[in-house]
Amino acid sequence: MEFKLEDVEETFNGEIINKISNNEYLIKIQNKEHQLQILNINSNGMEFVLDNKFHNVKYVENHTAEMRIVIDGVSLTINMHTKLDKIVYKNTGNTDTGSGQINLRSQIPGKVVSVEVNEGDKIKKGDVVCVLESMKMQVSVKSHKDGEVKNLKVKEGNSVNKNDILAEIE
Amino acid sequence: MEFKLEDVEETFNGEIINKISNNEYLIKIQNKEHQLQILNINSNGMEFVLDNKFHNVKYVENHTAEMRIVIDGVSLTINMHTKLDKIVYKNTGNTDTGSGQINLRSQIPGKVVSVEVNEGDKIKKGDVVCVLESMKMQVSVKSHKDGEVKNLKVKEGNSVNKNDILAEIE
Amino acid sequence: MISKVLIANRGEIALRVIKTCKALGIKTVAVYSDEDVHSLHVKNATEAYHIGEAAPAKSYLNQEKILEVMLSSGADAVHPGYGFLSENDDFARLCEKNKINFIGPSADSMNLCGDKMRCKEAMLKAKVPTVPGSPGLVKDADEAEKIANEIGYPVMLKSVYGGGGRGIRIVNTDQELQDGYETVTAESIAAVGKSAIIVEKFLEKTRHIEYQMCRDHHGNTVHLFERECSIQRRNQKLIEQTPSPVVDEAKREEIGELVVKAAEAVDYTNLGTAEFLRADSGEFYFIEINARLQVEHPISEMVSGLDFVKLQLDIANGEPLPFKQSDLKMNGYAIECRINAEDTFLDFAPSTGPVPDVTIPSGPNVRCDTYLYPGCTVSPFYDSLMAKLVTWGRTFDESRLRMLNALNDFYIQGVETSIPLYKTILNTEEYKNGKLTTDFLKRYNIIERLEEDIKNQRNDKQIEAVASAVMYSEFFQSKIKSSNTTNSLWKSLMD
Amino acid sequence: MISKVLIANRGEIALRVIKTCKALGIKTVAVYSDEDVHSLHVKNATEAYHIGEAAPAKSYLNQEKILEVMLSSGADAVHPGYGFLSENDDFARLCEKNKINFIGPSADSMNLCGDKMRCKEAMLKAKVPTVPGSPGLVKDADEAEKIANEIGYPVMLKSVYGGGGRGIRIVNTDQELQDGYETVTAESIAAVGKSAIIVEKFLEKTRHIEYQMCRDHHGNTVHLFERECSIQRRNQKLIEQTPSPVVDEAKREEIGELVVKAAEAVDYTNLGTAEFLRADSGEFYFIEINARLQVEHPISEMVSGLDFVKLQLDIANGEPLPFKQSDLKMNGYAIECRINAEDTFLDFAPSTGPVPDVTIPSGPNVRCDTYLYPGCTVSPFYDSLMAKLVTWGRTFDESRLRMLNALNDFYIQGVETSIPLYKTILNTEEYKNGKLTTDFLKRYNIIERLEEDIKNQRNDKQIEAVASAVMYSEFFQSKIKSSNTTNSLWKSLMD
Repeated sequence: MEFKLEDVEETFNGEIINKISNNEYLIKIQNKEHQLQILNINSNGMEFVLDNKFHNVKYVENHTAEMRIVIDGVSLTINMHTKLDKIVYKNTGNTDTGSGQINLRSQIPGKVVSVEVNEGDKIKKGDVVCVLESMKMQVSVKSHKDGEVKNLKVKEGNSVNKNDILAEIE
Repeated sequence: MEFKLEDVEETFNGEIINKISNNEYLIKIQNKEHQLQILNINSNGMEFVLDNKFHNVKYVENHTAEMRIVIDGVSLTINMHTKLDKIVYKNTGNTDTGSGQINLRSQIPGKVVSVEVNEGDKIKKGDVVCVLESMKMQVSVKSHKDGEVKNLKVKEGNSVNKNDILAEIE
Repeated sequence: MISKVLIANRGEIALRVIKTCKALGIKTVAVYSDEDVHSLHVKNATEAYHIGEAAPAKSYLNQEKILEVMLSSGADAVHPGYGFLSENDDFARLCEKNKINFIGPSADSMNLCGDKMRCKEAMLKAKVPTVPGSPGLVKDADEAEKIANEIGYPVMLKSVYGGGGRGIRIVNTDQELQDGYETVTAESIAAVGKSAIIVEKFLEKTRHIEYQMCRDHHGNTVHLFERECSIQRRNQKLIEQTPSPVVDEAKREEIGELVVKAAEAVDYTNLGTAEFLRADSGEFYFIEINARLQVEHPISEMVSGLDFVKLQLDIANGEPLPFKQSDLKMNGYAIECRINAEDTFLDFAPSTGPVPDVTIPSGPNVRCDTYLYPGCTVSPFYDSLMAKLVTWGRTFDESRLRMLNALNDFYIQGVETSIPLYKTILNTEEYKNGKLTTDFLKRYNIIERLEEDIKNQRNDKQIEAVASAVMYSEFFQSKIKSSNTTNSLWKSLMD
Repeated sequence: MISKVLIANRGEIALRVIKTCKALGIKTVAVYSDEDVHSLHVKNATEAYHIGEAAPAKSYLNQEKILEVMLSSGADAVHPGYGFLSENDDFARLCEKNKINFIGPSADSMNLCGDKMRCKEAMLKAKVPTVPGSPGLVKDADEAEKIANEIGYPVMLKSVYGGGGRGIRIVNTDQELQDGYETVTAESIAAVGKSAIIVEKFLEKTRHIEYQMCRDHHGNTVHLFERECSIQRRNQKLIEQTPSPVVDEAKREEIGELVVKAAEAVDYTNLGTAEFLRADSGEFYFIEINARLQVEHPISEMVSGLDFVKLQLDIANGEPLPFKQSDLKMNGYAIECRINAEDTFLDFAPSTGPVPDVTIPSGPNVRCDTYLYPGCTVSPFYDSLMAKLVTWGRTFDESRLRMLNALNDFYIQGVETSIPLYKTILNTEEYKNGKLTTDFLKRYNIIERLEEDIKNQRNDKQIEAVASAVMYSEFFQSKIKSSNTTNSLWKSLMD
């Protein structure tokens, strides 16, 4: 199977060569063989010894072709694709960001202290849409693009969660 | 319901008077009312606040009429009996100890270092039956009664667990 | 003699106070909001009382409710911790009126310390140097602008009711001053319901160095050495250490004498902190007194060998200090990292939510004061400090290496933390060489260097990451597929 | 310079060594038996190698296998911990031959220390007083009996290869001596495959007081103060403290000078311990040298501010000691409780098995060195020490109260522990007043008093216990009944 790692250009080839015992495996990564012993495994994470070194991995989030892990305290994203998955993957991915997108989302949880725009207002990228308070700090949420405020989803006093849509800017 | 506590003569009367909210109860013990709030509960234990004091209880072992608990680090045994259970309880209990019993059990886990008796030997209470080694210490297991060694279950080199039967003494 | 202390606080500081009280055989009373019913301070106190809703104004700031619990629980003293009511002189006065021993300074002294203007006046009288600025409150933005032009930009606008990085702005031009004046006013009103602003010269390349003050009811005053708290973000401390790399024995004594004068000038009792700004030229300027136990008190405990909460209780009991200044010697080096729930890359925005798993570092000369436990929740209602990680060493480098090691061992699942940032900072040559300034992060491009470090860490884990993915797909992806096809009986049952 | 240390040990001491190595940037190599694959030392070391079966002889005592791992892993030093191979001079010699830096004394010095007879001779020559007894080995029980009658009963029979309470018996009559001689021989052979016995006067109402020795390769020798380890069971230490209540500054110096002589007499290098018996009359008699890091080293670390593992590494690297005797000052009071997996009421029989849950105490001036974690197992193959709980205080009572508090916070599910015993001991007037003797438990009827304490604790929890039972039967007994009757579909599916 092929893997792509966050921040790394190279594509990695990884596979199991054989199962040595109940919890020991011989695996091959980029043509080099490694011995892997599983100490604990469940769908949340694994403790394992790779070539006599202990590692701890947490599987944080999994989608079909992408997984976020925290390995020995370092978090990174792995794209997994067998050859078949490859094309599918290229055309999906995370489309919910960037200036092509209409939704303005909150990147933090908090309470809405004030709303600075009205529906129908024409605003520019960087204009303050509303102000949130969280942990006693006030944070301005600014528009990610130029456009018109379409669907204003919050008003003063509301609580919002991380990733909640605050407004649509078209 | 009535309860008997280890080391305590008195019998306690305990019951739920009413459920105040989802996790709050009014209970009555020996004619005195107490407020009890459950923070967490499952079959292994409970965290609760009783009259504004936090307590942690682990349910260690449960039989129909007897439970062992560890409450705030103090372990004790409670005998629970509704009036109906009462007679049943009195006639059961832990019958597997005392000199009326034929089984000689190991009170510790360990390795059998030597066996000092043979089947058919007549021995007295306190005679060494075998020697166990555990955590680098040697411990002699002595007969709990006078009698004849009937069924010798261990030999040198065996491993035994706590409560394993070592021999029958009749 | 104090026999039962109500702790009008939550989180790690409530736990910290409980620890010492327990060790001394003093009963403790915890108070908690709806949000905190599962918190450790509820579990560890002798008694715990519910005092209201999650929002601080409805619980931890509700003086009447807290007084009610004090009276009904029979507490004879109150420890305010830091934040919340700790520097509210109305609350201190309410306790005094009800004959509850408030563990801290008197209401009058607290009122004086809290009024930055009158406090500054008292210091000038006592010949403790302060930062150039407005002689008192300014009445509006225009007066502020006039003074700014007299002392020269940059200047700092500061609400006398602010604190902890709120109600404070640095401005460089008349226009920025006018805007900033509004913001500072708004933040101060949001925090405490009132605002009053002073103007001060803003000194560049400064260090924040503070001294622990200690004074009993018999007029005995000592200082318990300095703490350097220059590593900050948005005027909030991140990393503290003692001794400061720029304070030698002579300087310690020189400024220490000013600190004793400062405590006497405001008739301070119990433990408090005198904060100074140290200009790059080496001069120290008094800024303000924090009339409470500080977040960063553990590093001073480590080098002095004193238990500060015990000391607070002893002083509150009217006992005279059991030592003179000459009895006190600094022993070794200590560092504290404030482990915050925040996203460094999102301009330190708060990160909240459940923490399913946590591993708390431990070991020789490692101390971690925290409210975290596996299964706890980081609440958006309170501040972002989850843990204080403190290490001690015979040398500075020993304490620094221990800290790095402890940071590596610290695992907090579910929220973003400042741990990676601290690892980067502690590894910089600038930090190692004690080149500290309050704008350390910006001055040395720390965020960019953190990004680089994270990239390198990821590079070092390539093989391990691929191995993890290989095993995951072996164990779970194949199993999910097979369960989808073969376990149709179960599937239909569960639908 | 040492860059990679193999730790030829397990449990808390392996973790202890790893902590310091990590903080110093030194790589570590763990070794583990079948039984220890899930142990923390495997997880925390840089590398970990399997070395054999659970039985120590097949793994942690297998010198050839450990040497093989040292060579293949590229370790340049070995830390033996305590127990296992730590005082085996053959192993030290094997390391020397293979140019592996053995962190401890030379094989020759270790051999001399381990031979109680030759060691005693060396001490007599150096004018370090020893306990009256046989001038050397006795050849049989009859010779032992002859000497016993010369010096007077009670006498102690001691195998020179024993240690840690094994291979040692106190006898009061000729008959007991004859029986004891057999037992000691058997235990010594069981433990190390050989036996050789000496006879010593047994002194009553004695204290066990030991001194930390420290000597570099340049002949610089200091002592790092004393530890009082009188609270014992079966000649094994339970609670240690420093300073000793009967050692003042003058005595510390007087005996300290003997300790320096003792270290020089056996050409000792690195850290070691000189053990003394203190008679009720106040005289000190040298007993033996422990040629390793002791279990109880943390209390000395706390009052000296030194990291002993770092000190061991520095000495092994050939560095001269960075201090003179006069630079060293004792700071405060420290206590250690050895948390054993044992049943006090079953004559301290081992208690082993899974530990599903554990809460490790923490807080200011509390240190806990342990291999425990929730879900671990206490193995019957190794010794019963699960954790070392250590507290520090500015006064003895501060450290004692902290210890009581920490003992209360320590929860270990699944095995019996010595924690309740220690709570009883620390609360006795005898302990508070420093009336310590090696027969403390018997002399003051501690086990009976523990029983009484437990009864009282149960009495204090009556209402809570009944409340727990009420809620249990509400939640689970009724639910079990209802599930039996209503969930018959599920029941039949699961049968």
